[in-house]
Amino acid sequence: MPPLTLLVPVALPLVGGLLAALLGRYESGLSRAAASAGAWGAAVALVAIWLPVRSTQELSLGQLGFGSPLELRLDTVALVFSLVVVVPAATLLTLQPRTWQESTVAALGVAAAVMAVEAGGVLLTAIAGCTAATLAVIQLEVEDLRAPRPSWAMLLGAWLALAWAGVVLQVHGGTAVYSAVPVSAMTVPVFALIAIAAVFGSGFLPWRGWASRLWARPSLRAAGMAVTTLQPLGLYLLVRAYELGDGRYPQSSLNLVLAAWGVLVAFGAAARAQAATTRREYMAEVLPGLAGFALMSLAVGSALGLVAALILVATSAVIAICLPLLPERGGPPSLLVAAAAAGVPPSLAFGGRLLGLGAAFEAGGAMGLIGLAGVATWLLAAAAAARSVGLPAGHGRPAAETLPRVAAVLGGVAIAAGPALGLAFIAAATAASDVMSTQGLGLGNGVVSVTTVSTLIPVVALLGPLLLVGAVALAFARPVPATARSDARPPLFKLYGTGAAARVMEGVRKAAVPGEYRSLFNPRALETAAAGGTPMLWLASLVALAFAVTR
Amino acid sequence: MEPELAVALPAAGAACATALRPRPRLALGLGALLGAGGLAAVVLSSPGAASDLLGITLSLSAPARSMLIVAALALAFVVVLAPQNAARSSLLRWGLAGLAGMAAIAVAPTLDVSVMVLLALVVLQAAGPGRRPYARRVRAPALAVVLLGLGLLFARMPGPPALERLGAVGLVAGLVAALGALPYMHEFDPEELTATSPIPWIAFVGPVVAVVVLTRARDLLPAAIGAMGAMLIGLGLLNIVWGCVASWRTELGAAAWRYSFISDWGLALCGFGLGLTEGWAGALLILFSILIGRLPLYLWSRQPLRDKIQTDRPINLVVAAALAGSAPFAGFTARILLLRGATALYWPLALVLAATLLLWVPSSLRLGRSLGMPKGRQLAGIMVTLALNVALGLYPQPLLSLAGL
Amino acid sequence: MSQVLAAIATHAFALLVYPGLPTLALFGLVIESLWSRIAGGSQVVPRPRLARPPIVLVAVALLAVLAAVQVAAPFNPVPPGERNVIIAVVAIGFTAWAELALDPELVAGPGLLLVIQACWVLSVLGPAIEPESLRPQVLGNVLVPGLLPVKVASGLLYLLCLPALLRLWPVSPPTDRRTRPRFNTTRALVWFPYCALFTTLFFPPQGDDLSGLVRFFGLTIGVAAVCLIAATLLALRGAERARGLYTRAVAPYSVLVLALIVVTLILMH
Amino acid sequence: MSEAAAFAAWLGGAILVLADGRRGLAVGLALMAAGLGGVAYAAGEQLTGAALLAGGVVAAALRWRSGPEGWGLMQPGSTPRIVLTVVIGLVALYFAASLASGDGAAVRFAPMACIALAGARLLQGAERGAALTAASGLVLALGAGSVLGSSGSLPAAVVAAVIATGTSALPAAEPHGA
Repeated sequence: MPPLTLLVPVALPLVGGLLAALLGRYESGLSRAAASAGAWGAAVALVAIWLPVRSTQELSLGQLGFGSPLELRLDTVALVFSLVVVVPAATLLTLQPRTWQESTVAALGVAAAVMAVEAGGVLLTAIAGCTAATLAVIQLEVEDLRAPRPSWAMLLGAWLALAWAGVVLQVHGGTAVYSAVPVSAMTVPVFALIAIAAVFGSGFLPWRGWASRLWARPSLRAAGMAVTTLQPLGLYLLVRAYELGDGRYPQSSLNLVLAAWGVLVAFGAAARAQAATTRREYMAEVLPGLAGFALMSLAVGSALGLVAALILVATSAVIAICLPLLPERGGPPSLLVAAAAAGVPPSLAFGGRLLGLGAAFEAGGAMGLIGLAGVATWLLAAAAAARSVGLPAGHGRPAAETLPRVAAVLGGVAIAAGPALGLAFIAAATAASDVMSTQGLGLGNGVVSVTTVSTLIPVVALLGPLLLVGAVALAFARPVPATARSDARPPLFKLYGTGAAARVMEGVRKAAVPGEYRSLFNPRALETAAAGGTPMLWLASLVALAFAVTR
Repeated sequence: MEPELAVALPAAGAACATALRPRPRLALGLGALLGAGGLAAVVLSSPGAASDLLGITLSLSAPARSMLIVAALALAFVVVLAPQNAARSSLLRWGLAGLAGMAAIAVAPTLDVSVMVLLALVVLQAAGPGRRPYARRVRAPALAVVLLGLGLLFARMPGPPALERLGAVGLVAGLVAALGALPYMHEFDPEELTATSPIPWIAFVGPVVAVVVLTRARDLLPAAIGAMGAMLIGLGLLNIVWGCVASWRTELGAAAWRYSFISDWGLALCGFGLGLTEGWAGALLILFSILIGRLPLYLWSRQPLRDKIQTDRPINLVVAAALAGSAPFAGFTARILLLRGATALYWPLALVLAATLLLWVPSSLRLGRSLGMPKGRQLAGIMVTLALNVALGLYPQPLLSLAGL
Repeated sequence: MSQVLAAIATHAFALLVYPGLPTLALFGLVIESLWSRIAGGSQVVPRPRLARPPIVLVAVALLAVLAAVQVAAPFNPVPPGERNVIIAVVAIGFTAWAELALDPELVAGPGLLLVIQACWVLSVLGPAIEPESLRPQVLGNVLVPGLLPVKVASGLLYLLCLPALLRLWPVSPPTDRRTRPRFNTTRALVWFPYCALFTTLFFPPQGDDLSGLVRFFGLTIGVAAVCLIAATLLALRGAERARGLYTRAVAPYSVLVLALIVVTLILMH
Repeated sequence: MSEAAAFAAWLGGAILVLADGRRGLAVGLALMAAGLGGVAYAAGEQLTGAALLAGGVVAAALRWRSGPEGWGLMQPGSTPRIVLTVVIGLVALYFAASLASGDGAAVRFAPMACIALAGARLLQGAERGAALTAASGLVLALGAGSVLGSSGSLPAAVVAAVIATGTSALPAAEPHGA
C-alpha cells in the first residue's frame, strides 16, 4: 500500500460532506447518502489499508509552518479508535434523516475526528480534534439553537491545552511526534495538560457535564454524532500518553488520580441514573458511565487495564449507535440496550468491566481500593438500569429518527458477544502492544480464554453455555406483566447537593454589583473614558509606561 | 525600480480614481489597473535589495513585503466582492491611497521618513468627509506621530540607558496610538464612512506600520529590546482582555467589531513582544487573518448592522468559529505559535495567554450573528474568506516563508 | 478443538448439574422451607406446577448459577484457576436488581438494599486487595497474621449483611399485603451462592473428597443457620429496629472495616 | 548661533500654540522652520537646513493666504497655553541639555520642543487651519530630528518639506458633510 493511501480515510468523509452540500440543495436524501457513503468509505478504507500490512504505516508530507509536520500514522491503536469513531457515525448518518446542512457538517466532523486519530503528532491531533469539536458544536446549533450543547469555550480550552502540551514537548523535547518524543520530555505538567484536554474535551466529568446534557435535546441526531466523534478522542489521548511515556505515565500517582477520577465519573453517572425521572434521563447517563469505567481501566497502568479500556471503548461505540435509535417507550429494545450497557453477564460490557476491575485488584494497594469502588459503582449502575425499565418515557422524539429493531438487534449482539471476549481481548492486546509491553498478558490461549495475572477466565467454555442456556430459558419464560411497567419510581437515594450546586451556579450567573456601588464600577462610563479620545488618559498612560520602564 | 513603482503606481491609481470620480467605471478600471501594477511591483521586488534610483535608498523588508502583498490582495478582494450598495470606486480610491502610503512607509530609508509618511496619511484621511470635525479626527493619529517622533529623538540621544528606554516607550506608545488600541483608542462613530473612521488604521494600515516600526526599532534600540518586549506584552494582554470583554458586552454592533480588532491586535502585540521567531510568526499570522478575514467580514456586516438583522444560520456559526480562533482557522495556528514562543520564553506567560484565549468565544458568536443572512456576492465573499482562513490555518508555511520566517 | 469441547462440556456440567442449578435449587428448597416454617409462613413448600417460569425467576437462576460455579465446592468441575470472585460478586449482586427490573413488587427498600449491598461488596472484595488475587480459594486460604483482622472483620460484615440481602428482615415491599410470608422461590435460588461464597472466602478450601464435601456443605449450612437465627431475631424486633440496625450500625461498621483495610495496606507496604 | 536658532524654533512653536489667526500661525510656522533650519545648518547639515527652511516658508506662505482671519495671538483664556509652552520648553531643555550628554544640545532641544509644541497644538482640538499648520510644523520638526541620526538627513528633510507644503495646501475650511 502506498503511504499516500493514509489520506483516503480522511478524504472520503470530506468529499462526502462536500457532495452532501452540493446535492443537498436539490434533494436532502442524496446529501444523506453522500455523507454516509463517505463515512462508510472511510471505514472500509481503514480496514483495507491496515489488513494487508497489519503493522504501522506512516506518511510524512513536510512541515506545515507551526513546527509540526503533516505526518499521518495508522497503527493498531489508530485503527481501533478510527473505527470506533467512523462506524457508529456512518451508521447514524445512514439511518437517521438529516437536513443537508447537518449531513455536511457531520461528515466534515467525522473527517476531522479520523484526522485527529491518524495524526502522527500532538499538534496535528490538537488541530484536528478542535476542528471536530467546533463542527460538533455547529451541528448541534444547526439542529436546535435552544437545546443544550457543550460550552464552546470549554471545548476550545481543552484542545488548546493539548496544543500547549504539544508545544511544551516541542520546546523541551524537540518534537511533538508521538513516536519520536523523548521519554524525559513527558513530564507531569505535559501529562496534566493532556489529561485536562481528554477530560474536558470528551466530557468525562463526575457532575452532569455536556456528555449527559446532550441527551436532553428534543432530537438526538446531532447529539449522537457529537458523542460518537468526540468521546473516544479523550481516551485516545490518554492511550497515546502511554506511548509518549514509553508505556507509563510520568508518575504512578497520576495513574491513581486518573483512575479515581474515572470511578468518580462512573459513580456520578450511576447516581444520576438511579435518580432519573424518565427513561430519557437514564439514557443520558449510560455512555458517561461506560466512559468512566473505560477511563478507570485505562488509568490502572497495566496492559490488562488498557486492553479492558479498549474493549469498553468498543462497547461504548455499539451503545452509542443504539441510544439515538431507541424510542423512549419501554419494551424489549430498551430492556436489551439497558442490559447490554449495564454489563449483564455474558455481555461484552460485562467482560470489559470484569477485566478492568480485575486489573485494578491485581495492581493492588490503592488501586485495589479504587477497584473496590468500581465494583460498587457497577452494582449501582445495575440498580439504576433495573429501575429504568419501569420509568415513564421522556418528552418524546420524532419517530422518523428512531429504529427500535436496529437498536434491539445491536443490544442483543452486545450481550451475545460475551463469549467472543477472547477475540476482543486479542485484538485489543495487539493494539495495546503499540503503546506498552503486553508480555504479561498471556495470549497463548487464543480466543478460548482470557488469562490475567491471578486468574483465567474461560470465556467460551463458561459464557458460551451460559448464553445458550439463558437464551433457551428466556425464550420459554413468561414475559414481564405489563402492570409492572411505566410507573413513577422514587430514586434509590436522593442526590443531595445538585440543587445547591444549581443554586450556586444561578447565583454566580445573576451576580451583579450592588446598587450602592454601581457608581464606582460603571462599565459604560469606563468604555466612554477609554474610547472617548481623552488626552488626559493618554498622558497618564504615557507617564505610567515611562515610569514602569525607567524605574 | 520596484520599490519606487510600488509607491508610485497605487498613488497614481488613487489620483486617477479621484480625478475620474464623475465616471466611476473608468475610475475603477484605471485604478484597478494601476493598483495591480503596484502589487506586481511589490511581488517582483526582492526583499532587502536596495534601490537608489531617486537618490534615496529604498528597500523592502520581507515581513513588510508580505504584509503589503496580503493587504493588496485584501483590498482587491474587498473591492471585487463589495456589497451591492457600496461605492466600489470610492473603496478603491481610499484603498489605493492607503496602499501607496503603506508602501512608502515600508520602503522608506529611515524610520523618520516612515513616520513623516504616516503623518501625511493621517492628514489626508482626516481631510476626507466625515461627521466629526477635522481636529477631533486628526488628534489621536497625530498623537502617534508625536510619540514616534519623540521616541526617535530619545533613541538617538547620547546619555544614560534611561533615554533609550524612553525611546522605547515613545515607539511602543506611538505604535499603539497609530493603531488606535488601548490606551490610545481613536474616537469611533459607528455611522461614519469606514474609510474615514479609525478602522483603516487598525485593520489596514496598522499591520504594515507595526512591522516597519518594530523591525527598525530592533536596530535602533538594541539595549532596550527587553523593555520594549515587556511593554508590548503588557499592552497586548490589556488589549486582549479589554477588547474581548468590550466586544462581547458593548451595545453597538459596529463598536463590537472595532473592539474585536483591538483584541486581535492584543495577541499580535504579545507575539511581537516575545521577540522570538515563533512570536513574530504568530503575530504575522494574526495580522494576515485580520487583513483577509476580519476586515472583509466587518465590511460585509455593516449593512446588516444598520438593518439590525441577526441570524444563527450555519454560515454565521462558521464565521463565529473563524473569529474565535478555533481550528482549523488561522487563529488557532497563530495561537499555537504564540503559546510556543511564550513557553520558550517564560511558561507562566503562556499560562496567562492560554487563559485569555478563551475570551474570544462569546464576542465571536455575537459578531458571527451580526452578518445577517448573507446572499449572492456577500455569501461568496464570506465563503472565500473562510476558505482562505482555513488554508492559512492548516498550511501557513508559504506566507511565513514570504515573510522571511 | 477437543480441549475446547471438553472445557465447554465441563463448564456446562458445572452450570447445569453441580454445583449449578440442581444443587442450588435443592439447597435453596431446604433452607427456604425451613425459613418458611420458622417465620410461620402460609406455604412451607411450593406446590409443583407445570407452567412457564416467570422471566424474573429465569434471570435470577442464570445469575445464581454463574455465581455458584465460582465457589470452592469440592468436586467443582470448574478448575480452581478459572474461578473469579468478581464474577461471583457481580452475578449475585445483579440478582437483586433483576428483581427490581422485572418484578418490582419483590424488592423492599431498594435504597437501603443498595447501601447494604455496598457493605457486602466491601466484605467480599476488601480481603482481596492485599493478596492481589481474584481466585476465591486463594482468598479463603489466606492465613497471614497481618491479614487476619481484615478477614475476620469482613466475615462479620458479610454475615451482618446477609439477612438483608436475602430479604429475611421484616421490611416488606409496600405492595405486599400478605400478613404471613410465603415460600420465596427467587430467594431460594440465591441461598446457596451467598452462603457457599462465604464458606469459600472465609474458610480454607476443602479437599475433593467426601469429608471435604461434608465439611463444605456443613459450613455452608451453618452460615445459612446463622443467617436464619439473625433473621429471626430481627423479625422479633420489627421493621423499624431492623432499618435502624442497618443504617446506624452496619453502615458505620463497614466504614470501620474500610479503615482497617486501608491501615492494613499501609502497614503491609 | 545654534542656541539662538533653537530658541527661535521654540518661539515659533510657542506662537503656533498661542495663535488662532492665519497670520499668527504662518509667522509661528515660518519662525519654527527658520529655527529648525538654523539648527541643522549649525550642525553642519546645510542642505538639510535649507530644505527645512524652504519647506517651512512655502507652507507658511500658503497658510498666510488661507485660514481664520487676523493674528489671533494670545486671545482671552490663553494663559494655560502660555504655561504649556514654557513647561514644554523647560522639560525639553532638561532632556536635551541636562539628561543627555555630549555636544549639540541645541540640535536635541529644537526638534524635541517643536514636536511637543506642535503635538500639543494638534491635541488641543483647534479648528482645521490651526491643526493643519501644526501638522506642517510637526513634520518639519521630525525632519530636523533626523539630523541626530547616523544616516544622511537630507532625504528626510526634503520629504518633510514636501509634506509640510502639501499639508498647508489643503483647504482650511471643513468639507461638506463634516
